[in-house]
Amino acid sequence: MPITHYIILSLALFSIGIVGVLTRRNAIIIFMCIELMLNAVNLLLVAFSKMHNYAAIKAAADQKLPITEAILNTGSEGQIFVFFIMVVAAAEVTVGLAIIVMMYRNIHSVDVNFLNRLKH
Amino acid sequence: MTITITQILFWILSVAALFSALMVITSKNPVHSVLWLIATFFSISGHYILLSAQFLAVVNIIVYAGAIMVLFLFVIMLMNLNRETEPQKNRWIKMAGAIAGGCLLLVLVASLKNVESASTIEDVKGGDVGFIKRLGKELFSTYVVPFEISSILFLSAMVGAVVIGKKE
Amino acid sequence: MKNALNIVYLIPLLPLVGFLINGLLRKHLSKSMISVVGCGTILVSFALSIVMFLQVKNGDGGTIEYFNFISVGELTIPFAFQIDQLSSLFLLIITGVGFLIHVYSTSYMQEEKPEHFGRYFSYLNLFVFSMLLLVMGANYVIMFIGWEGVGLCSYLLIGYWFKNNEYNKAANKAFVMNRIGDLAFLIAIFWIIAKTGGVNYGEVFAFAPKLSGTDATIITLLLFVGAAGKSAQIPLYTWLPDAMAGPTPVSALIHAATMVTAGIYMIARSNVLYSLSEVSMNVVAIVGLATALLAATIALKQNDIKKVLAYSTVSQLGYMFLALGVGAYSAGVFHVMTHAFFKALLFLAAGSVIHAMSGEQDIRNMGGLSKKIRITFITFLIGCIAIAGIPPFSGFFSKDAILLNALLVDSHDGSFSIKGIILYGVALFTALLTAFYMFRLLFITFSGTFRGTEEQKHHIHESPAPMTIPLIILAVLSIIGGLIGIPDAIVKGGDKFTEFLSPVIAQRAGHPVSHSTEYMLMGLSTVLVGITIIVAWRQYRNYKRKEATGFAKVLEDKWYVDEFYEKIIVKPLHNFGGFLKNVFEKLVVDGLVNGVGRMVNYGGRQFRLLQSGQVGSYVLLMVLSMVIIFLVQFFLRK
Amino acid sequence: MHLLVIDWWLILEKSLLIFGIIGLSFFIAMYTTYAERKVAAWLQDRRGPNRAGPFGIFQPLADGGKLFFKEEIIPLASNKPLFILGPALAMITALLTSTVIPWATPFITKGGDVIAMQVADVDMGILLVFSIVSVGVYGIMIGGWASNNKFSLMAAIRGASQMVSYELPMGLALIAVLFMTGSLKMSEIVGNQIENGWHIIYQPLGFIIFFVCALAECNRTPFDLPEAENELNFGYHQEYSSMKLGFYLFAEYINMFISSAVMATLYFGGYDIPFVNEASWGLNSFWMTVISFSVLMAKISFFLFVFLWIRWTIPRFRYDQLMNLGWKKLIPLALLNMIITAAVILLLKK
Repeated sequence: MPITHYIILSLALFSIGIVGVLTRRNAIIIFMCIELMLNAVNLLLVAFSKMHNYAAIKAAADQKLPITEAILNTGSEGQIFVFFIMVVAAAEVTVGLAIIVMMYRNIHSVDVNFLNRLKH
Repeated sequence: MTITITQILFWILSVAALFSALMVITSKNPVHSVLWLIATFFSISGHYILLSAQFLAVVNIIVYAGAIMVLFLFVIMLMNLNRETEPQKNRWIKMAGAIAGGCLLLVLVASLKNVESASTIEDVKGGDVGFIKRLGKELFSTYVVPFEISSILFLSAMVGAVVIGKKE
Repeated sequence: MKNALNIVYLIPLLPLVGFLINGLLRKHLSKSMISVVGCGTILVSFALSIVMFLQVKNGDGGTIEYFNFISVGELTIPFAFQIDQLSSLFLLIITGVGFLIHVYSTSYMQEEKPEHFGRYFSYLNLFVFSMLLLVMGANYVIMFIGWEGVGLCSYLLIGYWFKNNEYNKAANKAFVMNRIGDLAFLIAIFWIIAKTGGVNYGEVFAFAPKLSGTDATIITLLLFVGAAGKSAQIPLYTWLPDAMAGPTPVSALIHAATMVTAGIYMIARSNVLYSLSEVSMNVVAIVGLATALLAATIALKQNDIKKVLAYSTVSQLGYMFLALGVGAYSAGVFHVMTHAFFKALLFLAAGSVIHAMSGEQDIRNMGGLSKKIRITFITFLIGCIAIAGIPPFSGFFSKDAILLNALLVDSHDGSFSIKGIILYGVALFTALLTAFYMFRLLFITFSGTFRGTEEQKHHIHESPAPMTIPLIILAVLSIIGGLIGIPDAIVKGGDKFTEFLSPVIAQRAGHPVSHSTEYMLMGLSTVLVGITIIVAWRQYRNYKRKEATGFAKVLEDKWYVDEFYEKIIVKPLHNFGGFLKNVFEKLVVDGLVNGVGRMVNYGGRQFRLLQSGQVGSYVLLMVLSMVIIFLVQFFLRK
Repeated sequence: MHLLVIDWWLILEKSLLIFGIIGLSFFIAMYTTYAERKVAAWLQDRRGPNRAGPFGIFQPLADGGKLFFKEEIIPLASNKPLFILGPALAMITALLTSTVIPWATPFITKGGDVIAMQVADVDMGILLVFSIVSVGVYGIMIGGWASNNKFSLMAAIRGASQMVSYELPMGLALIAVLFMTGSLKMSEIVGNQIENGWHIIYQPLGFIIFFVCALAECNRTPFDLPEAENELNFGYHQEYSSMKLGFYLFAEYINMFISSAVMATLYFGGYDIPFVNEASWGLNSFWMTVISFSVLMAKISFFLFVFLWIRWTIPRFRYDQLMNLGWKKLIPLALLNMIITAAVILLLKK
């Protein structure tokens, strides 16, 4: 698969997420759209990681070089990064949802348009 | 021209991902949105497997589908949000949002025009970068400090959530 | 004794310790403790200075680096001390005279409260510390630190009796005038750094031959302005007479013996640079001579005992600058030393007189004191003879060396140039004026009949031993101090002083005059001085108070220089300041500031509408901006 | 010119295996319901079902028939698509779990091809089971919410939070096992046990924790709070009837079956026959496969019996007790177990 396919797919998912944030008023949905955007980015990172891995191994094979651990490890940073994004996303969701629950408790709504003041 | 099963799966998963992502933002009912989002995550996990990132595929399901989205569902169910609870937004604003998002996509895709599309992603022998052994070694050697720090982040997020969620 | 250099840091450190002890614990220490600490530290420093001097005499001077004080880019300024002939000589003067004055002070300031007593001694110690830093520093920056330090101490001590507003004003005046000079000095340092890439004396002087003439002139002129500020030369001299507001020992130490000679030290130290610039030398010589003459004329008609001495100091400093200006650096430094002895002596003796007169300073209210305060009278007389230049008193030799060198300026073949003759003539005239006003002072104060109140008359008494002993020591020094610079003409192989300083100070390549010419010149000046003294004796032996008129009035009012400054500089500046404050500040500065504020306010009011609090609109704006940025990128790439 | 490049034989082989396992799952689930009644009867000193066929062995078929032909009721106020999706999801996730379990020793054909008795021996192995189990929550939640009945909703939320909570100690207990095997592959976990002895020997505490959690994951007594009759009537599937209810009930039994299989695989050596050296028997691979499969089934049956046994012996927890046990007892214990295991392994390695 050409990498551009994955890039376009990720961009499409990302844009859908943005449109969701722009058009919806429900805080939870907006939150979910943000998760969607994060996932789009994750997908892109994994695709790039795979691309670099493939390229490195192929280059080594073409030049008849021994395939070392370092070459096999090429691109693993991308996946590790995705891992950390997931970790942060999970932490973010815990706090974010707690805040939304709090907000619902106070104003009995999750409409972000009601949240246009810094104080109540 | 041969079509490999990978290509078929790619197109199926892509369509599924895009369709369910669209459904996420168009569904009136928040619960439906959550379920469509889970479907999106599953399609993305499928993509991960296609990219031989098995570990991330499974973690994606466990973390996102199994934990994060359950939380969302919990919150929505406890708040009893139905389609009536979300007042309709101004149609023009919706249009503006959709157009802006579309423009962004267009511009981003257009900017790809000059990219050399020679880079491809194929499965190669020994390309096991997404396998748990390799990632695990990398994670616990090179990235052990961020890993430990992220555990602290988790702990603080947990404490924060408990503190925020507690009734005064 | 090679290792004596290793403990050289103790010389300035001890006064600093004394300053800290006296300054911090002044409320807890008794007066005797304070005196012991104050004097003891200086005494030890003095002892160490003697060790240093002996070592330098054996040719074991050197530079000791402690740490990098400033390190910026390629410029490194070490914190280093340089012990050589010049600095060791100054060390001796500072600590020696300083010690005597400390001892004198313990008695003179006895009536102060303990905490003020402690404050006084801590200031004195701090002053000695700064002065030592000034002369010991191995580069211009360390010198500048000491330079600023002595300026600060001078300010603090002039305003020592801070409850008197006049004194505070005098302190402010001294400080501000010093600052003008300091600014020039600072610019000079920057200029040196910019041109030579270093501030260490060694580096700078080694580099000096490569300096262009203009640079050398600018640097030396700037340095001279700095020196003029510190050493009270025209046009920055008016602070020194006002500085007499401080306690008399302070006037003796700071404003006669040590601090004011810092300028001389600086120029003597920079002699390599000055030798490069004919213009600067001339400026120094002319300004010095003009100052000497002007101050001497003013001193003729002053009635305050300390003011007379102050103007005399200014005049003598002018003399020293004249020496520097004609290239006779060692003669200048020699005069610094002898001047330190006899001027300190005169000031302390004056202090003793004031002490005896219960604080009265106006000589018109004195008279006939010679019988009642014998020691003071004799020492004062010795001081006067020394300053007037009667052989073999110290002043004679140093003054004679200056006169001779002035005459010899520009002389190459034994004949004297016009310039040399003019300089010599004016200088000699000034010397006669000096003799005249000093003996006028002496006679008005000590001979004739007492003109003060009955109460004062009843109270007159000789000062206690801690005051008289320093007087006697200084008197002895004033008599014999000149002998180390005794000219070759009198004693074969004389002029040890110049020889001692020769490694540091370049010798002028002049044509030596024949000994007979020298004898003739010495004789001429001695005879003229003698006549002058007799004239003064005839005129003032029985002084009657009368109002000065005509030219005398002009002299008494100091040529109206202060008033002139007031009109020409202070008033316009004040008016300009007023203009800035009332018009510029209000309209332009405030207008700008308020305008900015108003603009921000207005802008905020408008932009606030964007800040709707609607997350959606923020995101929309963000997305649109992103689109624009991408588009711009996209099209600009092509 | 091929349109698709596919190894058709592999597809065939795997399809057969998948259908076999699904059939097996259904069969076992059916007869577990029967066993449940029989065991209950036995424990309560009565006969249990004995009318349909000899010893009542056709009873499950009769029950199934009843459920099929019952009237299908979908409540008006319910969310129809989700109401249908709920039981389907429950069923699907229950069945999916069996993919990575190795059922028997590989079967070697005469041609020398090795046919693994496992649908997929993936790198993720046990982690895949976990991911599917974690998705299993949705069946309950969607069903409960879609019913639009507050009891159902309460039960669904209870069930979901119970499952999410008990996944944690389960995973932690599992990590100790993974420390010992160094791999997530199920085949390697079994292989390690064949070589070094069953994990139950080294991990008794881990097993107990795992077992308790498995009970909770399957919503079995004493953790059957989602179905607590006296508080929540009939739990999250209160509004369900007919075959949809059947799906939920079936899914539960399939879950029991699969968790028994997982426990047997993780801690009791999988298809390994204890105390003997099978290789010395010299049997051909077909018979080895059959025997090892039977051994695994025997182990699974034992666990199923224990499940039933516990159900009729131990009373139900209160909800707060359930949460206390999960968060305050099992998680610390599992952590302790993990740390000790890690320390011992480190020591032995040195």
